[in-house]
Amino acid sequence: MAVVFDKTKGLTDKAFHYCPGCTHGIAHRLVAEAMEELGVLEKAIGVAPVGCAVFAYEYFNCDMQEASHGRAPAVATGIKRVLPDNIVFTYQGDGDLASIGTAEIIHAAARGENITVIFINNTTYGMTGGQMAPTTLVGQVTTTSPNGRDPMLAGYPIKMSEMLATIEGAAYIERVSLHDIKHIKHAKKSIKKAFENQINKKGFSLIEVLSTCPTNWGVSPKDAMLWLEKNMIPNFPLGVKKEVE
Amino acid sequence: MAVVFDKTKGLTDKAFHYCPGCTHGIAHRLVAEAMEELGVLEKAIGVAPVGCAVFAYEYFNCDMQEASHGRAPAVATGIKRVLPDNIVFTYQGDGDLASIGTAEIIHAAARGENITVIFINNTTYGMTGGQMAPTTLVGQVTTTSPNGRDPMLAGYPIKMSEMLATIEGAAYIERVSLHDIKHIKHAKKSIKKAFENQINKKGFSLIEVLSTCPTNWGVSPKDAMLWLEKNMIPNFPLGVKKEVE
Amino acid sequence: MAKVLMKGNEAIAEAAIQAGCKYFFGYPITPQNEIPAYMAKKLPQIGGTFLQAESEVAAINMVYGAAGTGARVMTSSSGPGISLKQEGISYIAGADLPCVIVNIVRSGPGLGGIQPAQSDYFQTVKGGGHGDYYMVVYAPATIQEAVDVTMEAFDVADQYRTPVTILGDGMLGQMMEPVEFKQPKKRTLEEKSWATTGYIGDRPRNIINSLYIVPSMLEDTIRKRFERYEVIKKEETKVEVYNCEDAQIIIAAYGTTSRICRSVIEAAEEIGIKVGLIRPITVWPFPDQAFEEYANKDAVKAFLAVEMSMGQMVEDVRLAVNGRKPVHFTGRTGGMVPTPKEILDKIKIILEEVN
Amino acid sequence: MAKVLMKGNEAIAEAAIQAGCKYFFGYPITPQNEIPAYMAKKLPQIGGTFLQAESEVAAINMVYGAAGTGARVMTSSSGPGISLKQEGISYIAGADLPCVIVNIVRSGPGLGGIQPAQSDYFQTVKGGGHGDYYMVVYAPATIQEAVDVTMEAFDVADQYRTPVTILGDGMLGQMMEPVEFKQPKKRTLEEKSWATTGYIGDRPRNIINSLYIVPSMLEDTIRKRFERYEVIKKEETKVEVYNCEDAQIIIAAYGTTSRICRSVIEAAEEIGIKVGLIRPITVWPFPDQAFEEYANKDAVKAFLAVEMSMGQMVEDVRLAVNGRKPVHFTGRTGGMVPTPKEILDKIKIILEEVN
Amino acid sequence: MTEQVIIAGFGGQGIMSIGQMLTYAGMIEDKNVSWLPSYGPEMRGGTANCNVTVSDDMVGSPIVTEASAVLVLNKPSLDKFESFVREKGLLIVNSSLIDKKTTRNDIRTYYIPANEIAAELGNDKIANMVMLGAYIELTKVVAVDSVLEALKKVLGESKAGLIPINRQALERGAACVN
Amino acid sequence: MTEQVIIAGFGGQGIMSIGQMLTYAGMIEDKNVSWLPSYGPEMRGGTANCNVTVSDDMVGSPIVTEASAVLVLNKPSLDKFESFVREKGLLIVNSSLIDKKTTRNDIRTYYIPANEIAAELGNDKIANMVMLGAYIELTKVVAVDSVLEALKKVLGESKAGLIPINRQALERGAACVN
Amino acid sequence: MSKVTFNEEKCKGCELCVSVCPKKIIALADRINSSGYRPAEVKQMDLCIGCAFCATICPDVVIKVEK
Amino acid sequence: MSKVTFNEEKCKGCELCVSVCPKKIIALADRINSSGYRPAEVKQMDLCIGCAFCATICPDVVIKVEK
Ligand SMILES: Cc1ncc(C[n+]2csc(CCOP(=O)(O)OP(=O)(O)O)c2C)c(N)n1
Ligand SMILES: Cc1ncc(C[n+]2csc(CCOP(=O)(O)OP(=O)(O)O)c2C)c(N)n1
Ligand code: SF4
Ligand code: SF4
Ligand code: SF4
Ligand code: SF4
Ligand code: SF4
Ligand code: SF4
Ligand SMILES: [Mg+2]
Ligand SMILES: [Mg+2]
Repeated sequence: MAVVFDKTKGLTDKAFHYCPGCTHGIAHRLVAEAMEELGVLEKAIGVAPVGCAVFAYEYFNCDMQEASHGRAPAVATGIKRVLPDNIVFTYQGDGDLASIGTAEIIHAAARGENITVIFINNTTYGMTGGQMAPTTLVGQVTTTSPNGRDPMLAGYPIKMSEMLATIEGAAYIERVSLHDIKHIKHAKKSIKKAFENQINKKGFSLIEVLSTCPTNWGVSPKDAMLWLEKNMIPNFPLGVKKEVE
Repeated sequence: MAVVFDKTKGLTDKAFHYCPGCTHGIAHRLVAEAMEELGVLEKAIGVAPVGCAVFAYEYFNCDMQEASHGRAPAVATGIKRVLPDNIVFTYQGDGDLASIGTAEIIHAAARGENITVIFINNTTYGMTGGQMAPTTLVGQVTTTSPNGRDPMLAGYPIKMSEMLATIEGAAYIERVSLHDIKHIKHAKKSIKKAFENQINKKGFSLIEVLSTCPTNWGVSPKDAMLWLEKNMIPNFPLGVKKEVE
Repeated sequence: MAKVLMKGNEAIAEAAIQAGCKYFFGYPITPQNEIPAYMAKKLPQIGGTFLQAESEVAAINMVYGAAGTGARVMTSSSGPGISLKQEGISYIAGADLPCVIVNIVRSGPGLGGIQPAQSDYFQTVKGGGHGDYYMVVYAPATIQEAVDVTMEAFDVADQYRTPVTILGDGMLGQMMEPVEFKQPKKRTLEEKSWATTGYIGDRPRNIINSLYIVPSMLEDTIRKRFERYEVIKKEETKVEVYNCEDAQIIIAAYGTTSRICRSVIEAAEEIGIKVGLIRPITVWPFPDQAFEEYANKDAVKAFLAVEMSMGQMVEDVRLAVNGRKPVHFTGRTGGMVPTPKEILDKIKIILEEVN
Repeated sequence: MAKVLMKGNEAIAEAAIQAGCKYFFGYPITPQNEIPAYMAKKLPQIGGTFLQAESEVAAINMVYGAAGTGARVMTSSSGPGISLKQEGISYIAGADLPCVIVNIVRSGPGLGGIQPAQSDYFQTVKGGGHGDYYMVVYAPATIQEAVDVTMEAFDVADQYRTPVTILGDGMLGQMMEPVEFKQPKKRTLEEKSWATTGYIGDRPRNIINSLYIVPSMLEDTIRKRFERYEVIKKEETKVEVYNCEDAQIIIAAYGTTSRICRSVIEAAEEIGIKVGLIRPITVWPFPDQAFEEYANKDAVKAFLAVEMSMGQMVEDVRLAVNGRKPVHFTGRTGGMVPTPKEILDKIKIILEEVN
Repeated sequence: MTEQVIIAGFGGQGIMSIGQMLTYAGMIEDKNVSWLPSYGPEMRGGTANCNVTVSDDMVGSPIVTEASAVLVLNKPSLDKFESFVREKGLLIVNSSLIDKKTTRNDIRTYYIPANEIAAELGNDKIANMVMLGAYIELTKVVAVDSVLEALKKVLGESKAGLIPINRQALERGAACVN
Repeated sequence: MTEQVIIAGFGGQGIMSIGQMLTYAGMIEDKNVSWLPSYGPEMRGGTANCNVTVSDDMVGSPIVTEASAVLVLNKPSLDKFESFVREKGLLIVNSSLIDKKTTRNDIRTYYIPANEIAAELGNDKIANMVMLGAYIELTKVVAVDSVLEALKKVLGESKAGLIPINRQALERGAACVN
Repeated sequence: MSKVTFNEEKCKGCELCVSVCPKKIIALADRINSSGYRPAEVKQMDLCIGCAFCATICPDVVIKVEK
Repeated sequence: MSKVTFNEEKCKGCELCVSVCPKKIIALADRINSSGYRPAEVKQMDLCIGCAFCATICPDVVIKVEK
């Protein structure tokens, strides 16, 4: 009997601490598989964020650095400038990347930093108990938008990928989703390409991954997938936002 | 004899500390004239940056706050949330707004903060002696790009206006120039509109003003105007980038 | 008003609102998240504004802007977030702006942990930001006290035009106790004629600023501020002295740690050791006098500072005691909490050394 | 090598390069701009990298990343910029990463001014960031010394896996003096087996991290770090004791201020007053012993701390002297520099009081 | 009288809420009280516990290191907190989920099939109240009525309909130790 | 010998460079030296000044508060620094741009028409060297040759052609005080 | 025939695998693992087509699929 | 006829007014103001058309134009 599917060597044996059904786990696996398949695990250095993925350094089976909140792109820059031939990636949430770390991600892109960024957009601050994120949808209830996000008060959700696509230094920006098998498979391909770009020294690549937070959305994992499809995708259209040949 | 041109009441009598021929002075005057003409001086609260315009609080003839480097949009937000009927504006350089203050300007825009932002792009850090700015042109020599800005090392100049135009909360974004009479007159109109928008509660307005720094560019004021026209405008195309009706 | 059972964080938020705080700018971080959540719910109901900033840096600068208009405004954070606010705090101090900052301390350095700690004492009390300045710092030990000092903090901030910090810790923020909300004693506060509210023509332009390019002018503003600090030291120092008469050993402890030390006092009593407690309620200004007074007593053999840190406040105790008696230290760090037994053991050792 | 005339800032930059620093991440701020400018010119020539970060926050985090690969890396800043770096510095300390931070102090608080000051002493020495940690802090008085300690700083950082700060001031950064570049005494440094350089399969994965969610583990790492601090105190404390034999008054001063105090010593001598100088070269670890030694001498009537601040290091002097002798303070702030005359006048007053 | 209690179990077993209920009840009876949760990033799914103090005197440390009583609702909690019971103290074990027995014989231990009883009452979620009932019966630290009043405040008037079943749970718990 | 000099004028008058030249020359002669600029955000157009110490002993404070000599190249600088000259010290005034006379008579003052001389030499920019020439002649703190050697280092070999005119300027300055 | 194995101790009972199995053969077990979750299991292995949908969506890398 | 007045003490001699005057009638004076700059002045006021280009470009608000 042939193995159709087994845990990638890109992950350690440590069990994830994520909530049941949280798609952070899927995203981890895809990144790890991509690295394993490209044979770059041994020269990869990952940068974990502050957010639910803070323990990513325990899961990815490669050298890791744990960055302060939002600064993963700066940390990755520090690493990559010393070790330009290694593979450097960051894994960041929407609070991390689109809020406190806005300047760092934009300037890493502007410098055309040859790194790979995995951006997990789950429309909320999972780790700290479900506050509003820059990507929280209009009307979405969070602990800091208890009456639903009001654009008059808190503005509209930011479309990071579209914004980053305006930057000359960005080589590849795509938004993908993890809400069903088909999209998971596509996400895998995109993530892999984002690493290939780095190997081929194409510059800054970022994959925005629409992801769920069943805990803070207050729904079952399955319903979270449906919520993502129905509410997030219309607000965050999937697809390649920029690709430099 | 009729007065064709005289100093606006929007400026105090204090002499500018700017270098000879620096267009910061022109920008100041236009902002002050716009406020005087709109009759908002008495309810205006300006926010000065850290940069050559740090002393703006001595020049604009209205209440002023001096913000820390890059944080003027956050300071303006704090003011505007308490005093929504006052007129709040920031005046910021490219180091201030496009580098250290990237997150603050983007999120002020994203919140649709009803403020007016005057963004002086002179492709360099004037105040600190001419370092590279995010808007420094490729090949441009500065004290921190002594061999000219190398995109392989330091990336490409950021087009803030184009980037901010992707943000839903932004109501009006235009890039203007001060290099000749015609453009100065147009800049005045745009700046005035940016204040009118605030009066009409249209939300976030930003005018990017292409400006000179003869001192750090190492050219005469007149040549600086020519350099701006010839080198900056092709890189930073003038015009309205976004306008919400 | 009847007592209500509240989480420390929520009680602090409610106290701020009752003290007239209408604006809050913050950014999430454990263990203080209940403060912004409470503010998000309550402030809109009273015509105030809660805004989640894009970062702590933005939050503290929003506070600067709002404080500059004369509004009562607050922010709260912990550890890494407070570090990011240091530039802004220094600016607020330098521009003489009143505001209240809540620091629900977690363990550090770095990302550290989210369990309670007192290892941000130096940062808070000696000035984590650049330049010559201090803040008034309250270190409440119970939720009731947290409520009381929070309400007072807004008055003190306004009266002296200074930032005031409420220095709690994760335990104080997360636990529940019954509290009552009582207005503090009324102070006569000057109108904020310096605030930037729009220049109506009937007063000179107002400028909020901390830049003075002429050194002598900057020095003048700093010296004036330090004169105000002297008044604060005289008028606003708060301390609880407990069981110190005839005490052989006096414990110095603040915040939740002081509550653990109280249990030690009873336990010590049982085995015939007289232990007292000096509990700074303001850690800046530090209650030097209380320490000086007991340092001069013969009965007192030694002082023992107990902290959830590697020893920070102990320096202020040493400075106050100034060599008159030995000053010892014991503490736990990293989110570990000292147990009464550990402290008592330390006391026994000290007494043995002394005798 | 022959002496060359160099600006302090440039000399520090050159010293770093000669010490093997190949990476620099910074952000412009007066009065340290010559450091990044020098690095921008020189580093590419030796195969290193200079990068102007988008902010001080980004810069210190780039330093974190680069230091985590084991590279020798430096950043520099002043006042507001150093405040913004506090979170990053705390992370670097918490992750045990070696790096060198240059702080060319300007006057504060807030935007303050750009003239020289020493008012960031507390921030630098007591830990401006959150949590329990210290840094080694050198406070050179001449450009030659700045060069020497900068070169040593990289070794010390590597040996103890700690950030090291060079605490200068605007004057030291901007002035020119002749300097010579000499390699410091050779140390045996361990290989950086902890560095994240890519996991080649022949060693366990390396992780750079400061998060320990289990308090006892966090406490362990902190205690181990503090054990290293004890070694640093023993091995790396540096101080200059000048003219202290038979001194009646001993001045404590560091950095450029100490040079002004030297002039005072001569002037005092002329009018028959014997003044000594204890000059901490490391302000952390602080040279307690030197002070203790002289505090015990009968000839010494008092200590006088002189600073360009409202009085910060004076606390460390008091802690070291521990009540054995009076400790006085005089200083200027806001960019003002104390004059020899002011200091001498203060000495006369102290002596009168004593007699 | 000073009761210092540790309540521990899985997240979702209602650990925090019976702790709060007990605290609230103490306050209603004008006692000095405090409630201290354990908090952490792994609250979800992981273990949860809280410390409650109910006392006639001022509450010193809200941390319970030597508990007058420990209530454990799952096995990891028994392992972790068994040793916290002070000599002669009380250990109450949810025997529905914990098959292990305590190894200590210097304390008083009670085994309550809390989940079975809750199931019998038709609501799986009130196993926690069964445990609380047993504890209150053994210590009389607060009256059952005070707990129910606290419950009313916590649930809000609209859910007053749940009071009877909670009262039953408390009583069934009490019955187990009589 | 310890010379403590203040040199002051408009930005652009070459204040900083003659200060550096003097310092460099001192170093060449193996003396202890230091150079301290005033720095500020208003360097451009505003006034500029620097402090130079050249000494046989170790340099203490690099700040000159009691100057052995003050060289002023414009009027605001005379107003500001006149009082810094110590008793019996030296004040050298650029009389081309300063019509005022000093009010002090406890010092030695020289008036040098530096700009006129520079113009005569055909290079407006070397008025500063004329001033320096006068100062060196009066104090002999360093040799003219050392200054010229310093100049060579500063200008670089390529601009060695400028040496003769600078020598002339130094000499003309010296001549004024002979 | 295909074989699907579950690393039960890692399963969190999220039921995502249940929801995507085209054959509807996965369900949660009655037992509880040491983290307190009811793990998923395949009820009729013989119906399994080895599509690995379950493994693809499982966030906790619980599932191994052989064919 | 038009009249152009210069607030000489504020002028920095940048010559931007000189460069835009359509009549080429502005030039720097020989005197020096107290900041050390040679101020601009109109050499032939009678040629001035009062277009205010000079004032529009002057960064230091030195110029007043009347017509
Ligand atoms: C400087 C700083 N600010 C705030 C925090 C607290 N914090 C931890 S995680 C987090 C948000 C995480 O949200 P996101 O990045 O969206 O990740 P998610 O948990 O949703 O995956 C915050 C604000 C921190 N650790 N450091
Ligand atoms: C936090 C902080 N970082 C750095 C500085 C130093 N600084 C002062 S002005 C400036 C740059 C100004 O450049 P820009 O915003 O482009 O304004 P310009 O001077 O060009 O008008 C910098 C980096 C500072 N004061 N504060
Ligand atoms: S809180 Fe949300 S994002 Fe975080 S692990 Fe749980 S489900 Fe995932
Ligand atoms: S340095 Fe440049 S931007 Fe600043 S005042 Fe001078 S010319 Fe203007
Ligand atoms: S492999 Fe396919 S058919 Fe088999 S159990 Fe998994 S999802 Fe169902
Ligand atoms: S998807 Fe994975 S974790 Fe979820 S129930 Fe299935 S096997 Fe368990
Ligand atoms: S108004 Fe016009 S014509 Fe007259 S001086 Fe000015 S630019 Fe020249
Ligand atoms: S433009 Fe203004 S400052 Fe410049 S020369 Fe003309 S008048 Fe003077
Ligand atoms: Mg998120
Ligand atoms: Mg600029």
